[in-house]
Amino acid sequence: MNNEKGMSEIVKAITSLVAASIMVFGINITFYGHLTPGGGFAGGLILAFLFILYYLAYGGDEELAKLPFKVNHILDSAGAIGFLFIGTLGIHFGGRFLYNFMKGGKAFHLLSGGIIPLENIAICIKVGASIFLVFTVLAVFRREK
Amino acid sequence: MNILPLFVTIPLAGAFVVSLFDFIKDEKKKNISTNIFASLAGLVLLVISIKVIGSAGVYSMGKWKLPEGIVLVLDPFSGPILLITNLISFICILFSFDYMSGYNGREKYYSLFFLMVAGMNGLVLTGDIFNLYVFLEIASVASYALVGFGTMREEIEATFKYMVLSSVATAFMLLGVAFIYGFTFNLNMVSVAKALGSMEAPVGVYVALGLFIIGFSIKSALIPFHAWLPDAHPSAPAPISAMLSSVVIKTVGMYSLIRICYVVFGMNTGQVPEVLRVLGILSMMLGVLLALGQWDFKRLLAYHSVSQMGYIALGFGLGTPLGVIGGIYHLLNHSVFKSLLFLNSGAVYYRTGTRDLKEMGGLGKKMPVTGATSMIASMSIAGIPPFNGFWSKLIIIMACIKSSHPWLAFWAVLGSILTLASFLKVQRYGFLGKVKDSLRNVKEAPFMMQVSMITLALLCLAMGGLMLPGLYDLIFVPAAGIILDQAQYLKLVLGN
Amino acid sequence: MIELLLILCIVAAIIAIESKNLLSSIISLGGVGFSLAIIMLFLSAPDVAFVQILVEVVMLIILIRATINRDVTEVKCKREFFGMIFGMALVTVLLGILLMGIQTLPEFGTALVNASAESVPAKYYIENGLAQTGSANIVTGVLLDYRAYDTLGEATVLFTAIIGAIAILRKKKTNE
Amino acid sequence: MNVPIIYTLCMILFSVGIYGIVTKKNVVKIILSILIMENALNLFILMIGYRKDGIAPIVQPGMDAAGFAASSVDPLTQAMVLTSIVIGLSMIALMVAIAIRLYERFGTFDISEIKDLKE
Repeated sequence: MNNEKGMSEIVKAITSLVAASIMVFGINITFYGHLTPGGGFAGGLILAFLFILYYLAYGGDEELAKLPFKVNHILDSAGAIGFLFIGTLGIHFGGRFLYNFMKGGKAFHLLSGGIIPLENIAICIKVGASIFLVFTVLAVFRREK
Repeated sequence: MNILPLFVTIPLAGAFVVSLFDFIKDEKKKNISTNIFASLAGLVLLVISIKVIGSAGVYSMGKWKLPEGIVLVLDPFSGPILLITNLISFICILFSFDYMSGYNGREKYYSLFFLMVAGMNGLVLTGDIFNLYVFLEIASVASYALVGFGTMREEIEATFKYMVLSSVATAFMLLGVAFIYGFTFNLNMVSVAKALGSMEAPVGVYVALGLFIIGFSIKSALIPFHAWLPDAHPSAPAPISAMLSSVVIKTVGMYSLIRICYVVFGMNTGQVPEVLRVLGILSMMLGVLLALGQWDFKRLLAYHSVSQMGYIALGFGLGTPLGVIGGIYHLLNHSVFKSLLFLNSGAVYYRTGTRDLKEMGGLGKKMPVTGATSMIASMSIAGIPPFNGFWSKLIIIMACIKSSHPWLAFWAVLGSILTLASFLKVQRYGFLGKVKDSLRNVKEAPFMMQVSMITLALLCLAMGGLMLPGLYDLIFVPAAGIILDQAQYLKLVLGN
Repeated sequence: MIELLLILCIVAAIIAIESKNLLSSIISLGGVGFSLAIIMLFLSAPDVAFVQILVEVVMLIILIRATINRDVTEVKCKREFFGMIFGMALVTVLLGILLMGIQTLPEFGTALVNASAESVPAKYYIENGLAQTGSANIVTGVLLDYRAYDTLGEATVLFTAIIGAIAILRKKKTNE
Repeated sequence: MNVPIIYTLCMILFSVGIYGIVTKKNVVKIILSILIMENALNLFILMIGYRKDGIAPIVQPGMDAAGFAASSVDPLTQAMVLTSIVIGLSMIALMVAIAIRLYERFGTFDISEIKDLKE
């Protein structure tokens, strides 16, 4: 067995080239989910794919196993709590759970959706962390065996 | 009615926060802090569910009115179920303090536990059939993970079986929702009920009804759809077995079945009650017969759950006010005594490490509290006065006779006698008789376990009091009214 | 066109179920998922098609990672004759009932044609969605405003499954 | 009697999934069958909300509101399908976790060899 982990040099090079654009794409999909197809869920999945891509290209089974999934775990919970918190803010501002209290703004602009972009961001964080967490858990489990 | 969303948000927030306790490195500190956190959240839930009992109301999510928004509906039928769910879950949290010391990952356990509670509260309160599916899925997914929480061979096998059958059930249910949407283009229960009432029902509506009945029968483990229950319920940790058997199969299965078939479809006479009666009698008799041959304490209890679900289905299947009252009453009673029995089995397992009745004996002397409470629960489930099981069975049998089904009454009495026989066996081999040599050093269960068992035993006695006219009129009569009269439900939700 | 793609789906699904090699089963399942995504595009549902493709990729990666490197990728079990007959009979009955049901559904492609906004929420959404929620993508408007409670539930299901998976695969076992 | 061919094909896909769940003995095959079943269901829900020559329910700048309302497909079914796709993904993630544990405990994916629990 050679010492090189992961896939070939070409894959690694391309990964680092496309990484930035994948990230931008994911964030764009999330932020403009209320204007174009997409949304928090799709954006979160794309961001998770970015990390999975790194992980597959560089073959980080061992690194992943060492990586405490602290950050992911916190993000996972934080996204969910964020969504809940936005919903609870609706009680404060409008008297109803999940009330869209930031309505207004020009149509077809980023801020037109009130709480919708905020909820999208919360979901994006939650989903991205969740999906990557699954891979981490599977990797840790394989390593332990 | 502004506290209605709290029933979902408190357990959800509890679940999200408690999963972060993972980062407390010291195992002991983690256990204590999660215990305190979980019991506080459970207590708050219990308090707010006591507060809403007897009231009724509607809460519209995000200020959207019907039919475009989602509403939460608290009616006389969902109130008692909500109370019993949160009560049993609080007691099971108390029981978990010591019982879960055999497992690690306590914060995940509590997180899943609260998610399960959130799912059940959500599905009991919701007024929307697709939302009911979503919350049913939360409760189910949490229960799959909890059944397999021990990750040993048996548990994993049981949870896989449970998961496959259960996902077929939810798929059937979603297909039913799709059919309903295809006919009415509405999802909330009131509009669906109105739309179905105004059209001449095409075949597809009956297909949807059949899909719902099959799906919920799998969830509530009525024979012949019971295959997963005798594996899944004994394999889980004891507090989870108690939750699954006493609350989950009722809210996820029976409550949703009655809610959809009786209230939404308005089919409370005719074929649907007949199907329920047949399923009820089958589960009642076959369940208890299968239970008689069991020597595994928890497995025996699991078969009795099937049998008692038969009683509940029979009560609802009669379709008369008295029968429905019997069904609800037995549902509440069964929640109490079956969770007590499962907690007893957990206490025995915690101290002796066995679930096999043949290896027990004389435990009543060594563990007086467990012995006494299990005696009370056994008499309750067998229907011996003055315990609560007697009254609800009496109502069901009376309802059978009054609606001129004497044969059904006969089967119900016979089932009750067989139940008694089976629990005499449990008492004879488990708690009475001589103390076995291997059990000489057994001690009484820890304090918190005793507290939870004694509370439930007292409830077994107290719930006979629901027969008193004041409480009876307050709780059961309006509930039966809502179930049997669709117009009352529509009036409650729509206002006038 | 949709019919052809659906037939392709069914063929791929049958291959996925009957194939002897687990890896090729999973790949054919990918075929099902991706043709479904194309059908969804034909049904004017770009949001759903987008998510479907992404989810399909996740599922393929998860499933392949779960099965590959385990020593069996070949399914060796013999087919049980009675099991197959029983399965066929059950499925035929079920299919018959479902076909009876779908014949009474409104004809394909006629949704919302004669609907009024008072009684059909979907019509209400497309008429008032932009003005009331400020979201040009009505699907997002429905998901995150009109029916945000559903979405909260959906996010919770995902959270539950992840916590469950971590719990099932956690390090130390029980002390027993 | 007109047979709605598209719905029929969709139901056949659903039945293929059910057939796999009932007859297959391999854990992974069962998971795949559940996935097929869920996919068919999602497609069925989406089809119910389709309108012939309908446009996607996304308002573009400069689009006339009445024309949009007259030609858009049902957004509610799409929202439902998005929810149910995510739920399906979560189920599969948990199922795969359970399947891996199952493999570790029993050393096989064949459920006819996994019979610890007595009948």
